[in-house]
Parts: sequence; C-alpha cells; structure tokens
Amino acid sequence: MMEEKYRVCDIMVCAMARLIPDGSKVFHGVSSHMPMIALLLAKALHAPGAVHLNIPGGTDPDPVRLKKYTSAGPELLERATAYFPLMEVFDLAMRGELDVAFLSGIQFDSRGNVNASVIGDYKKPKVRMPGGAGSAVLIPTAKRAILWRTKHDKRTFVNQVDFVTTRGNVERIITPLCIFKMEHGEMVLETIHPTSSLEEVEENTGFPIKYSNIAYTPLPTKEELSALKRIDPGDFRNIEF
Amino acid sequence: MMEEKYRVCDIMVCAMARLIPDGSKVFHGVSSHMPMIALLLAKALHAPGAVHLNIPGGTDPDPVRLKKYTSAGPELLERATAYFPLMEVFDLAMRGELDVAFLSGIQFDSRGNVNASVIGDYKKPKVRMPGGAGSAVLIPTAKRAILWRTKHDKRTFVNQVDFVTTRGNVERIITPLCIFKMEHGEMVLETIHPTSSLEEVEENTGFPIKYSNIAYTPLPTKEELSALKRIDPGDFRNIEF
Amino acid sequence: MSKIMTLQEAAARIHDGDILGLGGNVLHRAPMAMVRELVRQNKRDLKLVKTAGAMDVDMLCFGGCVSSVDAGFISYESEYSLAGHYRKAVESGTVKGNEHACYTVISALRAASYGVGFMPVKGLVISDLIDANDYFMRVEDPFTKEPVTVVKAIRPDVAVIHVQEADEEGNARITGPLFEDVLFSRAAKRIILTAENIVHGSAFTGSSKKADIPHFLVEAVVRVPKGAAPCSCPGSYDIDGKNLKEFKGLKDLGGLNAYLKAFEKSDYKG
Amino acid sequence: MSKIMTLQEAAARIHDGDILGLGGNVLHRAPMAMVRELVRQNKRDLKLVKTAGAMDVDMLCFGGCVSSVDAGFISYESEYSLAGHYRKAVESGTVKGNEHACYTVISALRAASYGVGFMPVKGLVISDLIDANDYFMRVEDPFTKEPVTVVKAIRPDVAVIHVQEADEEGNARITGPLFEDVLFSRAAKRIILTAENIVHGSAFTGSSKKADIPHFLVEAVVRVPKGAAPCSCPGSYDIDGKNLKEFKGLKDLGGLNAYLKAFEKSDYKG
Repeated sequence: MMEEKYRVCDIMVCAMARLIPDGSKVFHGVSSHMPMIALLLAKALHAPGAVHLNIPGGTDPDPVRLKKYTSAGPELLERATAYFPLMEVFDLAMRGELDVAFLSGIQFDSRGNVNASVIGDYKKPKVRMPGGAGSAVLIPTAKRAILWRTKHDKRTFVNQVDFVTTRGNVERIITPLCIFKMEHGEMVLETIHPTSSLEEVEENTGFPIKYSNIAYTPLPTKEELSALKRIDPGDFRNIEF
Repeated sequence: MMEEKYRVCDIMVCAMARLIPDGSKVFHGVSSHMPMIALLLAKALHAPGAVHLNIPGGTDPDPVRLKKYTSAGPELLERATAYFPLMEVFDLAMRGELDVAFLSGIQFDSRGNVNASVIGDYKKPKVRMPGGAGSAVLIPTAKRAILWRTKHDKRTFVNQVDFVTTRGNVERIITPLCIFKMEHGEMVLETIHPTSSLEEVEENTGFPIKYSNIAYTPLPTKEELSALKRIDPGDFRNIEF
Repeated sequence: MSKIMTLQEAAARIHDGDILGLGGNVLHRAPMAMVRELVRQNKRDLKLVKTAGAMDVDMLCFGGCVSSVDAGFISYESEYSLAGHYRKAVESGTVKGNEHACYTVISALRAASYGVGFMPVKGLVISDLIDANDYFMRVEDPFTKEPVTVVKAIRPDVAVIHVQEADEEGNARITGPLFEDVLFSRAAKRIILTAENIVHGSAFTGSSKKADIPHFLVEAVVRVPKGAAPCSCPGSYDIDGKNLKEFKGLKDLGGLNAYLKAFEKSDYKG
Repeated sequence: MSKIMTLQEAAARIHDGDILGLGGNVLHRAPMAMVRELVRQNKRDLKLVKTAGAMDVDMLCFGGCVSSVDAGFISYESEYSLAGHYRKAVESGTVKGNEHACYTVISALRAASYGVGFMPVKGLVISDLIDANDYFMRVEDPFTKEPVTVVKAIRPDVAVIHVQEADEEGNARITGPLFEDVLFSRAAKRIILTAENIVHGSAFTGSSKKADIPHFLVEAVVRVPKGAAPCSCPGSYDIDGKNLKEFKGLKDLGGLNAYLKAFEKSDYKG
C-alpha cells in the first residue's frame, strides 16, 4: 500500500480540502498553514464558492504570495471582497452560522476531549502550551469542527487528556497516520493513510483503536498536486513536519 | 429689560454654547438643531477644542451647509477627523467619558424627572410621543446632561411627570423663558431671559418657582451673533419656534 | 451565484408576523422602496425594529402592516415633525409601541449578533421603561454583585438595508454613515438588500474600501435606483421635501394607495 | 494640543502593576519599540492582555516585567514556534497564565468598552477553563433561564497600539488588519500610540478613510519608524526573520540587554 512518492503533508492537506463543501463558510486561525492551503485548494477545485474566513479579516482573499511564518498576515486582505475580522468570525460561529472551523490541540482522547492548555496543574503547569486560541468557543459552536495535528504519538492521542480545553462536536481529526472520526461520542478510525498502516496507528495511539472496516485515505490526485504547487509554491504545507 | 431686537432662539443657543467648555466631548442627536448650532458656535469662539459627536459619526465635522430637516445627516461626516458613530458615543457615555449630552423631553418636573414617552397609560397611551432616543441612558451617564425645550408652559413643566423616561443628573434645562438648574435634586430658576420676566416664568410653570436671587441670562454678544450668521445662515436655530 | 431578484420577489420573502429590521436612520437611507412594496403586498403583523425611524415606520403603520415597533425614537425630526400614523396606531392600541433607548436597541442587536440572549446595559438605571417592558430586567452582576439592567436580545427574522452599491452575490458597500446597518446585517437571520447600483465584484476586491456586508450574510439583492427616496441617500440624492409633504398630507388609505401607485414605475424599474 | 513625546516619556506613563493591552496580533503590528522600552525601564508586575501574542509577550516575560498574561494564544506561529520565555515563566510560577479563548478576551474587552462588568459568551460551554479561572462563571440567562457562561470585563489601565499614521493630537489610522486594536482603544482607560509616521490632521479630514482612533481617546503619541520591527507592519515592512532568530537565541538577561541596546538608536530617533 505504501506509495513512496506521496508525502504525508500532501495527503493530509488534500484530505482536509475534500472535507470542504462548495458554498461553506470556513475559518482557519494562526499557525494554520495546512488548513489555509487546504481551503485555497478546495476553492481552486471543487468548492469555488467556499468562503475563506481568517484572522486579519479578508473574506475570500486572493493573496499573491503566502508567507512561511504566518497564517494571519495582511496578505489575507489582498483582493478580498469584504472585511470580516476575527471577532466577527467568532460572532458568526456563536450565531450557529460558521460551517467549518479548522482547529488543533496538543492532546486528544477517544471521547473528543481536546487539550491545548497545560500538562499538569493549571496554576503551575509542567508544560504551558500556547493555548487553544479559538478552540474553546469554536469547537462547540461551529457546525463542523475539523482538527488536525502533525504529531501522532501516545503523548498526543491519550487515554485521558490532562486538561479539557474543550469537548464535543469534534468531527474529525486528521493526523500524519490516519483520519479519526467522531461517531456517537467516540473516536473511530475512518481511514488510514496509504503511507501508514493499522499497526502503526495502533502503536502510536494511547487508546484502543476502533473501526468498522479498514479503509484508506484516497491519495492526492494529479490535479490536486498540480494545484497545490501553484497555490503553495513555497511548500509551506510541509513546515509543521 | 425687554430687548426688542434679541430673539429667544439666539439667546437660547448662545446660552447653550457658553455651557460648553473647551476640550469637552459633546453629543447631540436627532431633532437637535439648537444644540448642534450651539456646539458649532462654541467651537468657533471659546471652545475650539470641544469635540463634536453626533449620530452619523463624523468627529468634528466641518459641514459646508447644514440641513434644515435633519441634525443626523451625512453632512456631519464632511471633513471629520474620525468615524465615531452613535453606538460608540453611547459606549463612551457608558464608560463615563462623555462630558456633555444635549437632550430633550416633553414633560419635566421639579425633581428632574423627564418624560419623553407617553401621556397616559404606557400600553395604550393618550399621547404617544416620539420617544426619548438616547435620553434614558445618556442622562444618567453623561457627566453633564443639558436639556432644552422650546415650549415653556404648564403642560411641559408639570408638578409630576406622567411617565419617568429617566431621572436625575439633569444639569440644566434651557427654555424660551429661562434657565433652570438642578440643585440638590431640585430644579431652581438660574436666570430669566431678558425677553421674559419672573411673572411669565411663574405663570407658565406647573410647579412653584424657587430661586435664590433674580438674575438674567446674558444677551448674545455681537461676536456671537455674527458667528451665528456665518454658521447658520439658514436660521435653522429658529425652526422649533 | 446571483441573488438578484425583483422588488416584488424580495418582498414576498418577508412574511406576516416577521420581526423586521429597517436600515438607515430617520430620513436617511431608509429602505423606502421595500417599505412601499410591503404596503402594496398588504403585509400584516410586522414587528419593526429600528433605533430612530421616521417615514418608513410611519408608512407601514399607515398601511396597517405593523403590530409592534421597538425603537428609541419615531419622528421626522424638526422640519417635518411628528409621525402621525405611528402615533395614532399606538394611541388606538393597534400597534404596540415598545419604547427603547436607542442604545438598548443597539444592545439588543449586539446580543443577537453575539448569539446570546441578553446584554447588560450600563445606563438604564432609573426609568419606568424597565418595569413597563418585559424586555428589560434588573439583575445582579455575577462578579461585582452590583445591580445592572439587562435587555433581551432582538434577532430580526429579516432586515432590509438600502445600500449604494452591491454586487449580484450580495457584497455591499455603504457610502457615508453606516448607522446601525452593519450591526443589523449581523443580528438578523436573513438580509435583503436594495441597492442604488449593482456593481461588479471587482469593485470591492480591487479597492482598499472593502464591502461592509459580505455576500454570505445576504439572501436577496434588488436593484432599485432611488430606493431610499423620498428619504436621502448619501452620495446619491437628498430628500424630496415636496414628496414628503405630499405623503404627510394624505388623509386615508385611498390616498396612500394612489401615492404608492405613483411610485410603481420607479420602484419596479430594477 | 500636541501629545507628541519621546518613547521614554511615554513608557514612563506605564506603571508597575498596570493592566497593559498590547495591539497587533502574533507577529503583526506588535508595539515592539514600546515593549523594548518597558524592559529597559525595568517595569514590574505588568498584567498583559492580548488575544494572540508572540514576541511582545515573550520579551516582557524574558525581562521579568510580567505577573500575568490574559490571552488565547501565545506563540510565534509555525516557523518561529514556541514562546519559550513565556512558557518558562508560567511553568516556574512567576507568571500567571490566564488562559482565555481569544473570543473571551474580545468579549471581556467589549464589556469594558460598553461600561459593563461582564459579557455573556455563547460558545464557552464545556471547558475546564471555566472552573479553573475566576473570570468565568456559569449563570442563568435572566430571560430564557438557560445556562450561559459569562466572562468578567477586562479594562486595561493602558493599551499600547502601533499605527502607521497618527497626527500630533492622536487621531490615528491603521493600514491593513485592525485586529483587536480599535476595540482596545475603546476598552482601555488610557491609550498610548506609537506611529510609523506623524501626519497632518488634514490627512484624515481630507480623506474618505477617517481616523480609526479619535484623538480624544489618546493620551500620548510617539513617532517610532520601525516601531513594530522585527515584527511586521502592514504596508510598511515585513518581519525581520534574522533579528527574530537572534532574539530567540538569546540565553540570558545580559544577552537581552545587549539586544535591546542595539535597538536604542532606532527606537529613540523619534
């Protein structure tokens, strides 16, 4: 099943892009090159009417050049139609009108708890993480909360998170090894990337893997890969690896 | 004392203008030609640094031509420095930072109650008035709430208002006959316009007139009258009469 | 996807009983063409929301379309004075006059746009309005334990906003004062735009002044040049005082119908 | 009245113990010159507030100036990664990391700007953050009786905002994303601006794009070209990645002092 020429970052980004339906209102925040590029990819291919919402507030920007260091820069206002900044995106989500939010975290457990805050005691933590940014309010309110994480190991996918930054309404988590999907309050293995295997997923996950059948994440198509090169010539979709 | 050549509208507008200190942040709303012109007059003379705040949101506009029909029109954005619209002016007042608000009402009593709402039952009123606009929240929060009313009779200045749209913190009420000032929770006659008399004030007021001494409102100066002609060539300060 | 439709089609999307937000302020940028069409379509039981209304609210009351008005101020300002139809309708009990401070309308719309059920309001301290209306309540600040008045959210079913420029998808730009219109566009469930001009989307993408209202909040776009007349439309035209006086002189529904009829050609030219 | 002063004078108006709002977002338009001067002036016990901070918060933590950070996210984003000094300061207990969702910072600032003590927040439903922090509380919506989380107002004593253009009275215009800066300018008690350019007031009065921050909210204006560097300043310059890396490589306070010294000429040229 292993396909040498496919990179995990491309598989992940294409998988994220395919989860974006045409016409949906989609938000990504800081430190979010992968969903930003996935969204631009979706808009370039099957979802031209998807609405790109972001922190600087440019609705549907058409940036000349993405930046390596940020997914919240002023280039996201370039050739945008409307100014709809972060606080308005939050409000939109609170009104139940945000279709898709791409978010992350540092620790996840099988019940959809997300930790982006601390390891150890909250007041004097062993590890202080960057923080959940929008997660604590967007995961509960976005119609669909899609998470991604470029680490898949037993410290990331744990039996029980140290701190519940937020819980529930996680739709999927896309990792370098697989895609998890929440079903009836439980994280279920949806597909395994062709670059990985069930064994690898099981070895790197801190909770028992549940699945109904073994399926594989579709590989990026030629069309997707060629669009990716055009959208992301700097290969910023790979910086988290 | 009667000065034939002086008009009540000029006396009132000049009195209002003199109550505006340099540097103060001053708001007027709709149906407010007199305070609008008073503010422009104050800024032209003794208070160049007074800040003109209004509904359309032009901070310190320099309108070419005022309009007869409105004090909330787009001309109040002309040559303004900042955009600071109604909702922000309200917020400013709520934070305790609005220095002067010019407001009105239909009925007033000697304890500083203001009625801009209804005569009779609130649910099925004998008279439905336009409503208090900003009064109910601005009179309690502006540092100084200055009221004006171009009617002075026993139906306007009553013993007890029919409905308390708001109460308290009224600093002064400027009428065609006189200026009332609130002192220790009671409305006291501060000055009588030279065009009127104590008898006229008493005859037209529904509560007993209190005063410590009889003083007269200073007449408009030549400088004020000439500035008024420049600022308000259409004589809109007179439209309420 | 084009959302352009006729005035009649757009008005048909406003239903009897709807909570209806009206853009503009007093005699400025009121959505008059839509207001006229709502009267023509004989709408009933509309619950109007506006900070400071004038001819729009008055005409809908005249037409018998209204069951309540939530507002801080209803009048034509000093020159054209009182809103007689609104006044009579409230005094006769056919319309409920839900008085707000203009700011409590803003606060109620903010609550709706933030997806919450209420908003604390600093300034509403002593007022008979608090006890007279079930949309105000005195509560305790949960942190300071101080008393504070809260206002209930108002989420209009639909808001009608007249803009100078919109593209066919519904991106819209307002010239001059925004009044509460951007807030309405966030607070209401559905937005109908009437526009002086339909522009190409590149008018927004190519400019540093972006659209004030993004297309994804908008359900319908109607081209109506002179859509705010006889009220003003900043940058486009001032009020038509003669027409305002004509309207204010109308005596009965027959007169109103004739008045509305005379606007049809202009309102429908699209 | 001119409010122009030197960076040193303006920084002297920020006092030990102040709640300090920081403009910009992550590596964009952060008020870095002021941040550097606060470290030089050896400020203590600052309580920082920002939705998403990066080098600004990290440097102030490095300099020992901070006692708490209220924020949703503190990191340099993906390329430059974690904020090590902030992290260490929280882990060692010298700085209290008051985690918010970015939106609850916004809501807390909105409450302050509306003059109220708290703000209901729809989305904060299930989270250990609610019980772990005394600035969140679960209450009952007084109208619907449904549970809702409220956040306590945050009213910064002072906010520092770096803008591209300001006049000497303090009217200021921001190019590109506003982030939370306009909100900060309303929520904070006092505002200090640092500006790339000091312009004449006619730059605002003669333009359709008015000032975003009116002068009457502003206490001090400092001219600091490159005042956001090595962070970006939209329309003026991008980040200085080499300098960022140099900062991230600093090992101790001696290194920090030398780093700050090297900026003095640029920061003070006014």
